[in-house]
Amino acid sequence: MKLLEVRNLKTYFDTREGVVRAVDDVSFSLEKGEAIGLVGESGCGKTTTALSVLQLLPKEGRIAGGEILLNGEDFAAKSEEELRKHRWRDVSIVFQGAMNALNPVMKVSRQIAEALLLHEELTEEEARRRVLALFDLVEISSSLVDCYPHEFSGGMRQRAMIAMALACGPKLIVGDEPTTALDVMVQAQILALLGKLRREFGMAMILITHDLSIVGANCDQVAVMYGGKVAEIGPVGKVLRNPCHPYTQRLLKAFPDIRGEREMVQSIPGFPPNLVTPPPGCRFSPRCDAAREICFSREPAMRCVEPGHEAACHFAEERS
Amino acid sequence: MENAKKLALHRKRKQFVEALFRSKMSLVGLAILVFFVLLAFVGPLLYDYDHQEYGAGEMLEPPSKAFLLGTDDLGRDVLGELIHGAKTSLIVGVLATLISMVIGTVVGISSGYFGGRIDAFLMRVTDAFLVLPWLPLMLVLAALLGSSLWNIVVVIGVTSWAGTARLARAQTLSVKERQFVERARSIGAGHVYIMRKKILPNVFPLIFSNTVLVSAVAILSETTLSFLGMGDVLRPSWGMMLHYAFEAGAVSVGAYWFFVPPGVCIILLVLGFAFLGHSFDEILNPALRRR
Amino acid sequence: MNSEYLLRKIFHSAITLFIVLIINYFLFRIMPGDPVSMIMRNPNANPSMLAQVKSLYGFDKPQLVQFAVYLRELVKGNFGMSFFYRQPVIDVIGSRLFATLVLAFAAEIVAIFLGILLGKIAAVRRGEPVDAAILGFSLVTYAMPTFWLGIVFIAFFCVHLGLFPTVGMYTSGVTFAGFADKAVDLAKHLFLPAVTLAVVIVGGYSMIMRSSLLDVLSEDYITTARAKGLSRRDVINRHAVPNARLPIITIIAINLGFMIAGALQVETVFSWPGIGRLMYEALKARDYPLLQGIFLIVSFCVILANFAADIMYGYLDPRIRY
Amino acid sequence: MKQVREGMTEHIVDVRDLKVHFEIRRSFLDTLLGRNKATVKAVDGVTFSLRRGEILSLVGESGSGKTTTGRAILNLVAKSGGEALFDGASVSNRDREWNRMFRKKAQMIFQDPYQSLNPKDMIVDIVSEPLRIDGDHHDQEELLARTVEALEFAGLKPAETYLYKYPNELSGGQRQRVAIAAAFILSPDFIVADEPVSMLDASVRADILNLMVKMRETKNTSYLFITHDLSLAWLISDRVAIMYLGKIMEIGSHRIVAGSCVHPYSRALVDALPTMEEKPRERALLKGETPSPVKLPPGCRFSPRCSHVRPQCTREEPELRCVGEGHWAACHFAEEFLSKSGAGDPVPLQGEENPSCAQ
Repeated sequence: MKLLEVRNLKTYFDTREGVVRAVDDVSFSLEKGEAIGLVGESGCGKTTTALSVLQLLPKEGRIAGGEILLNGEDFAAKSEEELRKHRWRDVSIVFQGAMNALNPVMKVSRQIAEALLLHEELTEEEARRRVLALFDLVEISSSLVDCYPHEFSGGMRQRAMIAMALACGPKLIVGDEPTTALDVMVQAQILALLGKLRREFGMAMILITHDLSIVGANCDQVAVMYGGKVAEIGPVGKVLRNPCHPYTQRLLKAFPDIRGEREMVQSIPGFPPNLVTPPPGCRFSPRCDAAREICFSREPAMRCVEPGHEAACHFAEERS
Repeated sequence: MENAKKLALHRKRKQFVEALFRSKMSLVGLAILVFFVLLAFVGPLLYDYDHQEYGAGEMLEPPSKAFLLGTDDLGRDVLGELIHGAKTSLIVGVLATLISMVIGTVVGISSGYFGGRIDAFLMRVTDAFLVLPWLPLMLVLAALLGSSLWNIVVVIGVTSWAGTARLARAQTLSVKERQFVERARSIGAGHVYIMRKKILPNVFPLIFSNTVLVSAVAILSETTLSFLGMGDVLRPSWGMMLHYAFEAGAVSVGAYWFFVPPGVCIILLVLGFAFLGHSFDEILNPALRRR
Repeated sequence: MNSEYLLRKIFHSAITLFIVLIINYFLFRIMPGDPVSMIMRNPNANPSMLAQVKSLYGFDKPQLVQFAVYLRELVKGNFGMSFFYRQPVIDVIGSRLFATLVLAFAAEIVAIFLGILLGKIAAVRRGEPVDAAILGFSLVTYAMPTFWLGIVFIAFFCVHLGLFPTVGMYTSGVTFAGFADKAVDLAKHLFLPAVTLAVVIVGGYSMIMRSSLLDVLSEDYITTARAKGLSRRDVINRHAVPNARLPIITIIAINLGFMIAGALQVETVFSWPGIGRLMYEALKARDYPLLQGIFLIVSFCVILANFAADIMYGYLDPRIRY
Repeated sequence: MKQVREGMTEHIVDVRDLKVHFEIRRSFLDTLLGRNKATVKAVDGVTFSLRRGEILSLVGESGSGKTTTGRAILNLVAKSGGEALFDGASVSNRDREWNRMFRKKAQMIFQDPYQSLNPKDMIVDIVSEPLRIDGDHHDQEELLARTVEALEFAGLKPAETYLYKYPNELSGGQRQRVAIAAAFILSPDFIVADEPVSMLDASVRADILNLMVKMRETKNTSYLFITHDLSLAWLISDRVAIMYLGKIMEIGSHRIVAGSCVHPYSRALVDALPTMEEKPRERALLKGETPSPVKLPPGCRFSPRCSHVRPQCTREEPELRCVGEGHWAACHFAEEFLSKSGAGDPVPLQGEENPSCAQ
């Protein structure tokens, strides 16, 4: 049994302008201990997908269809009360800006202990010891144990966030741009730490990022998202080396490759689609320089180009 | 160029008005204000009433066909008094607010923009105006200057700017840090230019929506001053009516028609301003109030 | 919070107090009416007597010297003599202070408790009818003149229903058998004035609590708390409220000036023998030393309250360092 | 490509031992007791120069002083020491005429297109503002014509559809184009571009970078390109300077960030770059974070975190010195690392003439 299976997930937002189809028919799955990267431009539905898995959508958002199976149980069908028991024990999250993700008026250790006390039968003393052990694990000095979030540096806060995410030994951890606001060096440290802990504890991970190069070294699978849909999905090596969807191909060209030739990067002309009234056919068709007639009228289905590697393009095979 | 620009400005204004008309709250606020403006400026022309005419009816006569809202302690028509009193509240509400807004904005923006010693000094003065007992201060100033309507306007204006100044300062501090201010500096703009063209337009929407709330305070202040006997005796006002009602013992004889209508009018007028202020805030400062 | 923060706030409060003193001193210097003739209250006083009084009170000295003398006397606790009561100002104020404190405290506590509760309910149930009702109530009470509410309450509860006594703090002419009787009588008299005062300020608190809580509820750390599996109640009580109540503290302190204004009106309407009524009387009698004294005491109280709020803020918000 | 006309200095910008120190807010107690104030040495002795038409990247982590350096060159912060020369004259020159010229010839492009354009101004006002503010009288028609020209240069075509819009009606990429148009309108000789693409999606970054390059080609504009992104610095610049705690650690051709660097700090930065390679190389990441620039360590400021630290490093502060053609490093043992990095072979760099040590 797979650890996580997301099937035909649809998440819509009800806004004044109309229904925003932020996530529209997204499917992917994750084995135990595996890491998947969700990449794409801003507004393509990466974060909404993750928040749907955790059932943490804002008030305007709702899951309009599909299943989210974690350990075979459908999360999308559970009540808030039932969900609470699974939260953090089964799946936890590390947000982008840890400054805002930690409560400013509560000591960091207290915030971690809170999660522990909620899900496990522990005394205060035991919880404190566990927090210290977690601090040690993420390489935060135990002298900071009684500090507030603002007394931590950016990198430390993100480490504390990771310690908190690990507290109850979840099977799945979601990283929503966990290193975006950090310096290169700290970013590398945090990613290395996450990788190490993941291997140690056998956790699966959903890593959300807009930076393709982060995915390469940190994930097993990658799902490239565009306009609320998965454009291409597969093992990292295959997708990055042999991209079959025009969007993936263009996106790769937008990043400089410091190990290769010095070649100017290229933009993708046009704009991401409006998700209230998405274009007919393939959502990328208005920006695609290889679009043909069928692309503007028929929505492409996922096509398998090699084992485990699929792309939502009518001409995926031609491009591989 | 100028024409196209005017057109664009017009488009922006139209958007604002449309947004204003979309919100129920602002519609209610507008309706209330329009009603009172008509009442204050057109009402007296249509409704025959003489403020000096005592004994038109019996003393404290309950509502009847002749006197829809009864009579006061001097036998005057309460409805007539009510209509004639509307003007005072409106004038004070608008003018005192204007004074308060100008002082508060100037103090707040200079304080926030220049910082340092200027800021420290201006803020301590602002603090002093915040802690000085505000109603008594107004009472004393009114006693000092004499309680004509214009004096009351000035008194309310100069005592109520401290909150606006604080708000303007806070907003200036945040606007000042934005890169477009540095951009203006980098192309050689001076302090006055930056304050006028960059800071003020960005501080103003917040001040403006707050000011509509300040006008509520101004109206209540005028009413209270009049009630406490510091009003302009020559001008009928709702506060003055309540003053006479209280002094004449209308309360102890249960002459509701004398003291309930002015109070209800005050509440409605203040609500009108508050609703409008709230809607302005929602439209002008969407980023500040996320929902 | 640290000593740095504390020192800074003490320094700020001291400067504010000094500015208040200056305003207070010169405001009453320019008031109409010659203080000398006010003191003499004797139309037949001859010029030499006038000169004598002038030099006795120091009116012939330059303003700055007079101001220095004024400050020196203040430090000694000498607030001057009341023209009207012919007693030291400080004694007159002292005899009335208790009544106002009882009234203000009772009202403030009810208003804070109720305001926070209503604001919380409205924020949690945003968009529902309860929210609309609370918002409506808050707005209407906010728009109400305090004295008017007092009048309506008197007319309805005292005159119409006869439930409460209308005037004063105690029933006059009654000798109380014991402390308990006296307290019951006080409570009866206190009820309406305190409720009036509380009602007019509760709206402001509840609206601020509501918007502050709504702001906090959209923060990331609230999502974190939800993700951790905390129940909705715990998310709100443990994570949202501690952050949302911070602005309330400042507002309460600033609001004290408005409390005074409210107390003045309530005391006038209910004939409550407190500072507010005293101030009103002093104003009518043009008793400037008394007015000046009241101003100073009240300002001092507000500065003190603001200082206390700053300290509390520093204690509740660990981010505060300066 | 590089033309030095008569009477022009070879370098458009010359920065010599530039220092910018900030006093940090003194505590109230310290003020009372008259204690010494603490200073942040944001920029602490930076020397480099920029040739006409050259793009120099200033790379560093937050707190390295790269942005402050850029702002000091534009005289937007007061310098505490050293000198920044523009066209041979000090930028803190008080001469009015010179200042007007300077504000025209040297421009800045900011990081955040959501914050660098006043939301209350229309695009036409934003773009033409530099012209209106310089005091010369331009008639309306000329203003408009030049605004249109600038917008079209920046790829906002047809310009008429953008003129009377407000910034919030444009996308992030479009806003940054507007910022470039506003800089372009004065045909500046020098632009400080402070992280001009870091807030933009990868899919539009290239447009902005291409525009900058295009402006250099048409106007021979020089750039100081401030960035934290090594791969962007490598991509766009002729030379790269790597800063750490207010000092330049290494400066040389763009190749130094692609691997030919010699300074241990540069090496660590390059190693920390995420790559698309599936199996990451074994790499030694630096421990901890950049310390605060209030208390600098003695000797080399990188020594506490350096994995190659030796006794000399904690005693003596290394000066920036020439280690190869146009390649300078501030490390006592630079030559040693040079031989290890295999970057010793001086390949002539494309498009760069005369890469001499005289930097």
